[in-house]
Amino acid sequence: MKETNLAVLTGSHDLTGSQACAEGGLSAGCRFLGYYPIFPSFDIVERFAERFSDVKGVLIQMEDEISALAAVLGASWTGKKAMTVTSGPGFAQMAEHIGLGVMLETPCVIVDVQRDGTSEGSPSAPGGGDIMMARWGSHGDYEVIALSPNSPQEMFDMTVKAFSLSEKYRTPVILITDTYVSNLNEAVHIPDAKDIQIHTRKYYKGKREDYLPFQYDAKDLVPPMVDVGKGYRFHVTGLTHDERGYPVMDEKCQEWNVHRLVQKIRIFAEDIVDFEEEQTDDADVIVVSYGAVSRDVIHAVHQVREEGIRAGSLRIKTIWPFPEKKITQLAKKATHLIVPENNFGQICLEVERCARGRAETHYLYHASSRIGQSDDIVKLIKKVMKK
Amino acid sequence: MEAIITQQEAKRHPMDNLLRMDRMPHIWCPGCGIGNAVSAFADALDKLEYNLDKLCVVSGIGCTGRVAGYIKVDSFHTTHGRAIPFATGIKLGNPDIKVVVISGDGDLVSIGGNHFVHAARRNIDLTVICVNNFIYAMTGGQVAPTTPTPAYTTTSPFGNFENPSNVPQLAEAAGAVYVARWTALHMRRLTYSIVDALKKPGFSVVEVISPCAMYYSRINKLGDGLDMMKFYYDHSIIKHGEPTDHLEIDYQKEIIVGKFVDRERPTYSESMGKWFED
Amino acid sequence: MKANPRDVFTGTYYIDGDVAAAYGALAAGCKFLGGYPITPSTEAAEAFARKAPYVGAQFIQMEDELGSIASVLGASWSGKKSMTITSGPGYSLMMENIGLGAAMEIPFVIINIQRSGPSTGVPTSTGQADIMQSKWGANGDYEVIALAPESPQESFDFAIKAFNLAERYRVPVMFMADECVGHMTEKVVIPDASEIEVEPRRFYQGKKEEYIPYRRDQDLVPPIVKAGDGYHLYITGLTHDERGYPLLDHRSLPKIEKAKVIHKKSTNPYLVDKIRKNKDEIIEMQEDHLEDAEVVIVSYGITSRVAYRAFEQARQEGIKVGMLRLITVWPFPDDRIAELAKKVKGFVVPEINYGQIVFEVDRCSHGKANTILVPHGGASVHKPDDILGAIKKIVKDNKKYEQVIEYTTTLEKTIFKGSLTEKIKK
Amino acid sequence: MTEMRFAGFGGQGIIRSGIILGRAISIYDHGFATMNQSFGPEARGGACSSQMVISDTKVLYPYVSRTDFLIAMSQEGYDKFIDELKEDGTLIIDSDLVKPKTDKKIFGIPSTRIAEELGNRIIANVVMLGFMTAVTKVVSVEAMKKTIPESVPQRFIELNIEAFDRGYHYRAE
Amino acid sequence: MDPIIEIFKKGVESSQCDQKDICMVTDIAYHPEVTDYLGMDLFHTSRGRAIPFATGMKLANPRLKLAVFIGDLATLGGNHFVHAGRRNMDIHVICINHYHYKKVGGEYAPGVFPRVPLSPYGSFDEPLNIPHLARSCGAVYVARWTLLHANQLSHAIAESLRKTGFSVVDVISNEPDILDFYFQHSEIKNGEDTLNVKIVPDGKIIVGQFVDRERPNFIDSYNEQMTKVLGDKFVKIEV
Amino acid sequence: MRVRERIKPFGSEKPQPVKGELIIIEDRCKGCGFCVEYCPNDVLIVSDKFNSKGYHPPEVVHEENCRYCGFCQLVCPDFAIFSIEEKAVESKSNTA
Repeated sequence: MKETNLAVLTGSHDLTGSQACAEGGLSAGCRFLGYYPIFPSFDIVERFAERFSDVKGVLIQMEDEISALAAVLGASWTGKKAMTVTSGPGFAQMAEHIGLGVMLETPCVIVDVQRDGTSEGSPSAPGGGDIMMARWGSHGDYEVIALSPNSPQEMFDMTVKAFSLSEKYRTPVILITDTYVSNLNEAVHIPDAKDIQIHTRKYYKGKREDYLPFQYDAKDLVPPMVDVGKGYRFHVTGLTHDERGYPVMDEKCQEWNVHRLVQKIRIFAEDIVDFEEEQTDDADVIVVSYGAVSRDVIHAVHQVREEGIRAGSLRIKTIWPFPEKKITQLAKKATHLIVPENNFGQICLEVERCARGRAETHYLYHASSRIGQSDDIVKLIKKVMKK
Repeated sequence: MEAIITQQEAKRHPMDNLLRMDRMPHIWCPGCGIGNAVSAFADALDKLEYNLDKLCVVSGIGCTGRVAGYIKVDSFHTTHGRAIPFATGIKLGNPDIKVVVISGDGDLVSIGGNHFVHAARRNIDLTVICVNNFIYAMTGGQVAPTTPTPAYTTTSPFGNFENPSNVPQLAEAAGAVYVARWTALHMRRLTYSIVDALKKPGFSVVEVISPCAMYYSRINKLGDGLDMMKFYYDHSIIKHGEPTDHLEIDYQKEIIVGKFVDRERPTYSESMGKWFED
Repeated sequence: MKANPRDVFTGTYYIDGDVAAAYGALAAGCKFLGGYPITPSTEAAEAFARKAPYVGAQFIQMEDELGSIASVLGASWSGKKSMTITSGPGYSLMMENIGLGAAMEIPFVIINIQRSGPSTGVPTSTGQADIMQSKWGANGDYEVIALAPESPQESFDFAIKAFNLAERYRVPVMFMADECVGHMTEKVVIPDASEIEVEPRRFYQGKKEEYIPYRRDQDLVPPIVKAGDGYHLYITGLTHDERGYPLLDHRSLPKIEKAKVIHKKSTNPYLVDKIRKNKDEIIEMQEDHLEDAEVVIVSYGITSRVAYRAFEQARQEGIKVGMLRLITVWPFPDDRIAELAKKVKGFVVPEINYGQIVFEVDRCSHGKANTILVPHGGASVHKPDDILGAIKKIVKDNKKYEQVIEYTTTLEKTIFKGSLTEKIKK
Repeated sequence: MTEMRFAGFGGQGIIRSGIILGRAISIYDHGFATMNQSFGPEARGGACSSQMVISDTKVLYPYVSRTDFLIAMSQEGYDKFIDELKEDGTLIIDSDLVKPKTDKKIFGIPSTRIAEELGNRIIANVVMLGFMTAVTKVVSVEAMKKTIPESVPQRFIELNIEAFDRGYHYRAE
Repeated sequence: MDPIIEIFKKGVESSQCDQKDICMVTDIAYHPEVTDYLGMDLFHTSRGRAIPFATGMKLANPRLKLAVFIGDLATLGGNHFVHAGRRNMDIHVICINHYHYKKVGGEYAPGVFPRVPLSPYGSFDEPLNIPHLARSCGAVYVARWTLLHANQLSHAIAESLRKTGFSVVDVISNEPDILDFYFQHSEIKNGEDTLNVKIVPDGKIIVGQFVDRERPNFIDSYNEQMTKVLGDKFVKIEV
Repeated sequence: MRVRERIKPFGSEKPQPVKGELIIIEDRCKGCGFCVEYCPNDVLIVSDKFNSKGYHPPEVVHEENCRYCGFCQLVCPDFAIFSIEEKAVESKSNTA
């Protein structure tokens, strides 16, 4: 129990988003960080490095991002909560192992501090181009959970939540943030250790001989887990497998396995999704946003409200699974949906789909960061309302 | 015939508690040497009397990658080339566990070459058994970094012209503490080498030269697995302590086997522990 | 420009889709293949390796997929048409460098013979689940062109088309075949070189001193030069301006100002605009009986051949069904779908995945028509009866759906004893 | 339209058989034949099958649903695909390796044994192809004889032709 | 201008290679002006992939001479290094080792000195012996110099550019204030066995030219093998 | 107990040659012939019969020559053959 007290720095602190993320990880019980340094994610690692000896955690700089995530998956099977931090190009390298994480149903957290642009882009500028990659980045069909914080406090809360979700659904959870939020310095309140809700993975409790690694629970489709080295002598594989974890190469097993992997998120999507609404009840135009941009949106909405335009804001906190029902519902009320993004249109496509033609979707894209540019949003709101 | 069956019931295969007999017969082709490597590994475990609950086997992709599925311990079949980093995670996550990586030459040296080098550099406490059959067999016989010149493969249809890798040399250069090489015929010596490697703290590498009767020997017209074994019998020379740069394998020439490196270096965990104490 | 007769192996063959794709690439003038073996794409690389020395092409088997894609990018800058061949897991590894290729605007082709996923999945059998990944797989924004062949003959034809598009628009072109097409063996006719139209590389024609690497022509595509010809190129994967210089000089500026500079100078918008604005020229599809159709089957790749049987049966039963086959999956024919949505009852989208293109169809239909997904996990293809069942469901249900409906296939019924979703929700 | 399936295990040349037959039909008999294959990860010994749709016009749907002919060279292949065979379909088996339990039309040949007699068990599939040509008549003998030399290594041509003949004339013996 | 670029320019000049044929491939962002300064093309690729990028360029246009500048070689691109060496691909690697990642704050990188002042724990990882790895994997030319040995370094670069094979120049470089440290702690030992040139915390930095040998390179062995097997039918890749 | 670990016979009763009995799991056999080739006492030959996969499994012809060296078990890549000490079987079957 001592360990927990050291891990959770209860109280109010002035932290950057990166530091808050590291504290969130520690509070959630993360004891393994495998990483490869990439700008701008190293602030998180630095904080971990300072704090890891307090909690006897393991910090390892691997040779590349591929191995960083592979090591994290390995560590997670030993029972440790594990995470990795990276940025765009590194995240692209992790693609293959996100698939492995999904297939082996390994809980882990990946923090992606987005940077601007394609490929190497502009390392120090905040960007938002990895949203769709988080969902579709690996080959094959799978579902992930992705969270998008917009402040250091949320960096803390959502890191804790990311661990809980990943342990609960046994899947990799991605925390998509950007340079803006991770560099932002704000007050962060860390609650008492006992007030932090931590979900720990469901452990197998039955007889050792009867253990089957992928025999799932009929209630939530999630199989209970065991740690390595506890004498279960199980086998797991990235190949399509049956409930024993043995590879079986046929259509039926593929359906049994992958359909469940997809559905274990989709069915519970409504429980997972989280969003924040502001003044949407009477709104004619609703700005749908996520992450750092949402801070400007609130600004813009307040501004146009003062001018008598009935605008509202929907801030998406869990990007994946996408809050489809909520958007459909809002589209019935509002006439216009505006989606400002730090990219060339990713989430706006989802919004357009969920609007089902009931509200017109406008997107506002930008070659670089649009943070601090609420004027554009105001302009667009006024423009669409004039029509 | 009937007598044999009753005896089978009376006594099970001696490796029954080490291998997943429910998955036999395995997928390897007739005359393939991977089974021999598994056999030697199982025998080594038997000799060491390890607590099998505390043992973990990690494999990558490829024919040899399937080994993890047949050994009845906690076993992981991961992605191509990434067995070593996955194993690194397990080892650092729980240092009590003995982690063994069994994979093929393509998996460990080609795509996983970087991880191989860096795990050796860090001296992570892993035992690596690299089954080298000179070819990518699972995908149908493509040229591997270990394919000798001028062997024919499906992607070197006019003869391989690339210089082959020398696994023991790479392991030594990168910092492995124990390096040995045997063929699939040297079963007893191989077993003892695996025993030594398992006992040794640090990054130990045992290379097993194994026949691929389906692709390598067929396309090069070298006969079946048995012919390859006979070739090993005639052409392997045991030279312990041979400098590793002499260990290149030429096409159908002698194969030097033996134990080449056995040295002491602090493992990653030891250095880390020491660093924290300082 | 016509193809070089030396590169074209004219004749009638009985070969599989993998080999046909390799022959197609050679016919298109591909001179460099950096590959790494992965089931089920190896046959293509092997076929290329067998023919390469005869046509002055180079095959190299790199140490991993990261290396092979990087070598392809380099070879393309040396002035050779280049490609790589891979499948799911290898494709995932290539992601970062596909982004680099897109950012540097390098013409190259990736042949992806899709298999069942995720992770290692079922290597020897089919899947169509990399379709979204081909568009969204790398970080940042970029656009690609993706083609989906349905037969070995098309494998050959589309490989040529893929190179032509890549050279025309300086983009990565994804040749998204699936294992079924890759391993299906059929008659393939390779025509005479004089009948094959090949797009030459858009080399810069002007004065050397005036060359600016990313100055665009009318169609937003910049001409290209070869490395080592004395242009003093500076080519980077960092966000760059027209000259190719990275926009890092503005480091000292405050964030917002910096963003404004990047916004003004960066060439990133062109990465998407050059495809989005030219999409009418790029998009190709095959339409069948759409004039009177009430229900439209939208399919691509092998699924379209499977769907054809359902189409035939439905027509026999008097249901007015039409077929829309996507030849270029990306860019997606938004407008055509939107147009169809106004007049049909619904779309049936069979895919060998759990829903990827179906969401695009649903998006483009703007709630005007219903959309049913006929999912399939992979390792095999749909049963035509399932597709027929979905068609009938649309005809029968006379109401608007609030979202994409997932059709419960017979396979799902047998394995989960009913619909998995409904079972859990109860 | 004729649908047929070869089933056996890896190493028996099941897929190679399909390619030879398809090639003979589509290049020398000017028909249309689509061959699809399915195989496990094992190069040898794993379940393996190739399916063939033969038609006079272009094949649209490339899979078999009910086979007219099932050529089974292993018990596993027989067990897996026997239900797929049409009521009046024909079953062709390697009589040493498959023990059928069905009342459908059966033709058996000990192809592996014949191949071993000829000196190489690898050509069991060619023996089977010869036998199949005689039984099914989906392809002309001339076309097959033109195709086989193109599909096997130079030094094995004569052996393969001999194997084909042994299979083709087996019924007469 | 970056001192290493100056030294490189000198090396290129003294190597008497045609400047136009040389291409720089890096995974480090250099200032764009270096292209005009050096009079050659520069490709800034993604992290760690400079060597395979150069491999592709070389194979598609064998006329080019590829000078590959890598910073964090020993990590991301280690595998490409090993395999390019094995193939003896005709590229010239200039491996610039800093004490820590220049761009990424205080993180330590293998292949460099342990006990990095900025890293919170320093490095208990043992650094990679790059010259030894290069020799083991088959490089034909291996030398190591610090930035202080500017003349030797430019000479080594010239030598390496003249070789037709995988050549490696290991450059130990850091901020100028530490040059004095190099002066005190380096020792020139030409021809030293690469096994002994590992950088250890309290030992000397051994510099010098360690390997200079001949091995057939990839393109030559390819041409040779194909000509042997195919004879007249073989078509060489066109420049 | 392994052969080499046995108590040295000096001074004790006359050493009895150890005898083994071979057990072949025929359906696992893939006919590679390693056991037949490398049996030091030529106990095995390749049989004529087919197993279910169409391979010829080995057959014991000189059972009396088996010395329980265990090499056939070690060299078999398919875990299809193993030997037991004859005595052990008897005692086991007695107790069972």
